[in-house]
Amino acid sequence: MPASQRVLVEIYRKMALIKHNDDRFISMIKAGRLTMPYYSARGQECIPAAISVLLTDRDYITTIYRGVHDMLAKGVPPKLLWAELAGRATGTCKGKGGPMHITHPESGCMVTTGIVGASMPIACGLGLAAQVRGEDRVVIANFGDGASNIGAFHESLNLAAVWKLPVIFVCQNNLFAEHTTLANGTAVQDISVRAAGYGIPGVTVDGNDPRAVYDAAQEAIRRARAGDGPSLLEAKTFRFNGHVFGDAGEYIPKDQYAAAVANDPYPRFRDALIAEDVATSAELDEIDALIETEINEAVTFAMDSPFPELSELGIDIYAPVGQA
Amino acid sequence: MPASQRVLVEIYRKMALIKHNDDRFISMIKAGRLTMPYYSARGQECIPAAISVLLTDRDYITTIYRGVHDMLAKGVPPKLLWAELAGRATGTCKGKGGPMHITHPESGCMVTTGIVGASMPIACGLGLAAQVRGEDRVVIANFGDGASNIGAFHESLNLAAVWKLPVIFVCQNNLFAEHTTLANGTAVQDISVRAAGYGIPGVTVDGNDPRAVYDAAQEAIRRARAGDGPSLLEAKTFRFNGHVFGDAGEYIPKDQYAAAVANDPYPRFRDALIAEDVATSAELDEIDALIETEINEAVTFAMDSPFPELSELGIDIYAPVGQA
Amino acid sequence: MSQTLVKPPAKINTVQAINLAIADAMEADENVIVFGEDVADLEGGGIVKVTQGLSTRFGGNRVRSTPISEMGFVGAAVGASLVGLRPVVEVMLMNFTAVCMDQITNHAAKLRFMSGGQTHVPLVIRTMTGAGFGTGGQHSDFLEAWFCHTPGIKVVAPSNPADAYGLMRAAIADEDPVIFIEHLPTYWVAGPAPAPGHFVPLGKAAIVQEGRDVTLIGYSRSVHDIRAAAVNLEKSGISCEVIDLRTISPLDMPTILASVAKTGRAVVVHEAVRSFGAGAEISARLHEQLWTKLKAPVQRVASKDCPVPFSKPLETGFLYSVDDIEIAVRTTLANA
Amino acid sequence: MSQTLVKPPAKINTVQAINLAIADAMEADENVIVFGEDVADLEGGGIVKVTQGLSTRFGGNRVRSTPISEMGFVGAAVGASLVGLRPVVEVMLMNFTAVCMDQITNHAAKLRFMSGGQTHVPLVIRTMTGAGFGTGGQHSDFLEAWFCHTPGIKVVAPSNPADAYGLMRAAIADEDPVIFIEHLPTYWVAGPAPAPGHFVPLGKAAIVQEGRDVTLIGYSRSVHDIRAAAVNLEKSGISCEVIDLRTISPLDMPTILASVAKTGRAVVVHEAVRSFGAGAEISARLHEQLWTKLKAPVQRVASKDCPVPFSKPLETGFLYSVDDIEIAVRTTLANA
Ligand SMILES: Cc1ncc(C[n+]2csc(CCOP(=O)(O)OP(=O)(O)O)c2C)c(N)n1
Ligand SMILES: Cc1ncc(C[n+]2csc(CCOP(=O)(O)OP(=O)(O)O)c2C)c(N)n1
Ligand SMILES: [Mg+2]
Ligand SMILES: [Mg+2]
Repeated sequence: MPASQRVLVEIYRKMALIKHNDDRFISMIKAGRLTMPYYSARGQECIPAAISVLLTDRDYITTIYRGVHDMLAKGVPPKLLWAELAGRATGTCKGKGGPMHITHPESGCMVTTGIVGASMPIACGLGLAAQVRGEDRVVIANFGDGASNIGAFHESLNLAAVWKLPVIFVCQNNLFAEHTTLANGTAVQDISVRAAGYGIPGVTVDGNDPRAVYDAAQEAIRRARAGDGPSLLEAKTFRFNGHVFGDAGEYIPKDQYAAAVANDPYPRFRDALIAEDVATSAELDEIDALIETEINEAVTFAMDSPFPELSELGIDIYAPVGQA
Repeated sequence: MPASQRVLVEIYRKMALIKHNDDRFISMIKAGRLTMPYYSARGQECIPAAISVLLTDRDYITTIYRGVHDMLAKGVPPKLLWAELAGRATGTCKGKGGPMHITHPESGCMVTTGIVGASMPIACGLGLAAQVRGEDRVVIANFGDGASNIGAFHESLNLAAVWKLPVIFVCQNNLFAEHTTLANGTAVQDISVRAAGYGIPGVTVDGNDPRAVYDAAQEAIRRARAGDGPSLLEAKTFRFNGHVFGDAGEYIPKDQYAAAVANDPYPRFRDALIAEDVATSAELDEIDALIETEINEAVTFAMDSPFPELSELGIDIYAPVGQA
Repeated sequence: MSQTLVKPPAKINTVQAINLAIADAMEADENVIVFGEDVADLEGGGIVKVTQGLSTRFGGNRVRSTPISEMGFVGAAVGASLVGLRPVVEVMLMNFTAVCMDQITNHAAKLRFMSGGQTHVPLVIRTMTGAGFGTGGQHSDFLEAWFCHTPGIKVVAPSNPADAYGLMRAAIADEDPVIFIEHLPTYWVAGPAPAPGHFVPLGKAAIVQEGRDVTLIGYSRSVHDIRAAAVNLEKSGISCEVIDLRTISPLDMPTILASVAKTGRAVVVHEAVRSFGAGAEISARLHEQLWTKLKAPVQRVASKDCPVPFSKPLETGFLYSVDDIEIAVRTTLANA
Repeated sequence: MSQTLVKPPAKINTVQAINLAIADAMEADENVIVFGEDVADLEGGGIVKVTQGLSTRFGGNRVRSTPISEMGFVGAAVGASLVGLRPVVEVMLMNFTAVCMDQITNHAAKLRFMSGGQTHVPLVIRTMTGAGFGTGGQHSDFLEAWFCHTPGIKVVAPSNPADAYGLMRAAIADEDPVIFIEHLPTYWVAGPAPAPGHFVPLGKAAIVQEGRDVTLIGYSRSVHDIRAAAVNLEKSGISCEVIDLRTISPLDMPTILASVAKTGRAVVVHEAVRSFGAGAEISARLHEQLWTKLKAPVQRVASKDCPVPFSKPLETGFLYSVDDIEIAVRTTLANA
């Protein structure tokens, strides 16, 4: 079933939230008001936006250091994210996790890892739990193209296939792993061809095209919910802000960068919605305005929040005595 | 180029050596004269026999705990192997390695590992060394079907493909990983299909047919020597003596076992050589007799050899002082 | 098989004790699931048969054999535990923890802290080890020190069947990840059966034998050896207090300190290689905390600082001996 | 870039020193090769630019960026070293050793022994770590204790540019595997440049400063802090001897013992978490070997026993402070 107009607008809203939020993070870092290693996902917003509209609160995601877009799309409240990235006691993880380790179970964000590939086995376990308990939940396991070369990828896809786990492996292929091009690190051009090695469906889509991502995700999620097991969904995209904040991107060929920017998913989708009469410019502006307000509130909330107490160093290592 | 008659007889000789040697190990273990965990490769002798005739002394192999067949085929002297498995100071590794850790650089056996999958990355490094130095050497990386599910397999094949390393990954698919069937641990029936995930050739052959193994290995070795990179060669086979000595094999379906034994590569090849007039029964008996003598000598050598001195515990941990 | 275990006999071995503990925990809590290589009955119920009968009794949904993918299935156990299952996974041999170290140390151990307490990892990783069976350099190492040095994970190593039962029950009930170290060579040594439902709290050492002159501290295999040494030393009139740590991390310092404060002397014994082993931490803490009470420096008895050799005489020489323990005790006593 | 390093200036930083050491070693021995993620110039010469210029100068055959496959490429380094190459590989951050632990501990460290000395592994694994940059729980751990507890591998951690140069040269020349720990937060601290071809032997500690009252022992970052503490304590008339271990395993016991025999007091300081850390081994050995000479128990100063937290105040609180060192010194002096 193709995405309805309502769904398309919701995808837009999520993309806009991700984009505007990213802009604001960067301006705050540049202003010296936030200090942290920041892995911007600007350019990749379409992928989680288009997938997450197919999910419920019961469904899980796992993601990576470059995961703020995944979290916002899945529903982590911006103010909790801001507070976490500002290292405040009011953050998702009381400031103890930081940008690479956001967890927010209420919205289904179960784990964010800084170790390439490591959230894929964990995603299998989330899917396993749903399967063991007979619950209707799927897991979206987000990872990068570079991660498809690490052992955990392979073990996870095989395990998920053998056990028919309800996991959708989403490779956000932004063509770079840190400074290494796809070709220099990965023996195949399309990660999706690896699916055949596990006897599962593998498909590559334009990760900047919400409809393409939506359609492919819909089929993969359908399979997973039907008990038919995992799929590998590769979404080709680009990251506009390099690997980590401060990355000057000398290693990115200029024409490749220019072409990617010309294909920026946010204006592209916005323009398409207007051109196709799905929404008017004014309607989208209104969405953007609400988002600006939400982000403003998040920034204020975070900056006004206290830092965690030093006693936190002794807490959350083990369960409190008596509870275990 | 198909195998010449001379080569076919040499393959027979290696197969016979492996088979008779295995028989003797087992009778010595049963007699209580050898104590060690023994992973018999009986049933898989055709694979290294048919591959090793395509190799020179300069070429390397890596293998696994189930690797005595690979070592004998590559030329490790039986008496050194026997002494090692008997824990004697005269063994390949002075008795310090044991059955799972045979090394014998003179014959190109560079590493034997007890950790599933771990010798594959090491094989890449051996190939890398040849490549860096511009030497004409190939590496045969032996492993099992179960090992194709571990991360090291994936990382190795991708790395070898990206760097075009002269490595032939030989999956000796004996349909079991310890007690787990192929189907219960591996998402695909033919491991060779995984080659596509690395953009390299992958082929499955009857591992009990020396000509099939020889032909496929010849092509893979040619590619490697030509600088065209790695291949994945899967040889379907069976292990007749279970996972480790003492394994009663209750988990192996009786009919599957019977069918495998009916397809025993040793008598099958022997009969074929005679039927096709490649060799007479008497000629093959003569080969067998020489092998018996060699094994007898090996057993005597091993059993007459001293155990290592306790001082060996302090040796070979680091280079002797002054040498480093 | 597990049927025969429902009513435990007066004596059982550690294989049976752990089997029984897992079975009882699975019976009591449907969140307990089991997986690992070959653990289901179709695959023989574990290569040492510790999990025999479980898949038949509790079904293939809860008890599964896995591919050879320790990173994959230990990670899956982490994931399942994040949402409330209580996986008991088998990493067949302790050396294989090296292929899934990242899931154990960077994830299982840290997720409670990094999530600010929102999630936690009630996971038991069973693993066996121990030299003596000629399995050589990659199948016999005691690596508990790696995990003891990793805050967030608990490290348990029983020395007898009843404790194995009680510690396994406690480990499964624990809200945090536990490495549960089983000693292969003593798996089949019989001992008194535990009472049904017996729990041994994590983090509590046992005074196995009271004594006056010196405190002998061990865990896993070494408890057998320090007990043997204590019996021998008794004949020379040396009275040993014997402590079985049971949990190596976190250490039960109150019990250790009380004992050594009393005896003034301590010998720590473990099968792991000596240097940078768990014994060093115990020694360091004793000196730090009992400086004025110690009559002699704490002695450590451990395996030689080399890989585990294959050849029988070398393997035996690699391991400490009961003699070594006795010598260490006499050395501490020779001190002022 | 490396061109400008050929004639070293009077002061250089550790990034430059290691770059220079590798370049000089590559120049001297064509068996030296370099690989790791992003280490070639096309990829920026390493994320911290430690390997910048090497691929341009020595070619893509000898200097290669790898896929994200630590198991794969560390294993490949083991394999290449078995036949005489001398790989210098980068495992970007020390926590990532957890994904290739098997190649390091079960293979690199053991192959000399398990092969009965037929093969060996002249391999350097460079890795960086250290808290202070807000990278959180999975990017800042000091894990040297894991490797120190693994016979067959050497563990090196320089504290200054000249030592970094000399230790790197020695590590590359060494016939056995070396874990070379670089401290990210002090990478850019300048220090005196090494003389060309300067080698610092592995296994030899340096007496950085002589003193009478107490021996302060550290490595990597902690050397900066014990020096700072020594300066402060000097003002109270406390004279500290400062030892920079440089190699953590094997320990240079003669140097350590001679110093502590003289001062009678010792404080060991490291950034790794306290429990079951390398400091425990040093403490245990000092008590064992200098029982009659010690005037006070050896003190340990280390990071808190928890994962590295993200939030700045917590990260600072996780780390020990120079104050903590001074308090430990005063504590040892307060003792009889
Ligand atoms: C095991 C491991 N190795 C290396 C790194 C360092 N590292 C962090 S991100 C990254 C690149 C990952 O690329 P990709 O998977 O394509 O994801 P992207 O960053 O492009 O989203 C690397 C190598 C790491 N975090 N973990
Ligand atoms: C990392 C690791 N996990 C588990 C084991 C235990 N183990 C030893 S052999 C084996 C089965 C391997 O099967 P396969 O790769 O098919 O080789 P085969 O034994 O059939 O020749 C297993 C699981 C191991 N040695 N290493
Ligand atoms: Mg990428
Ligand atoms: Mg097999």
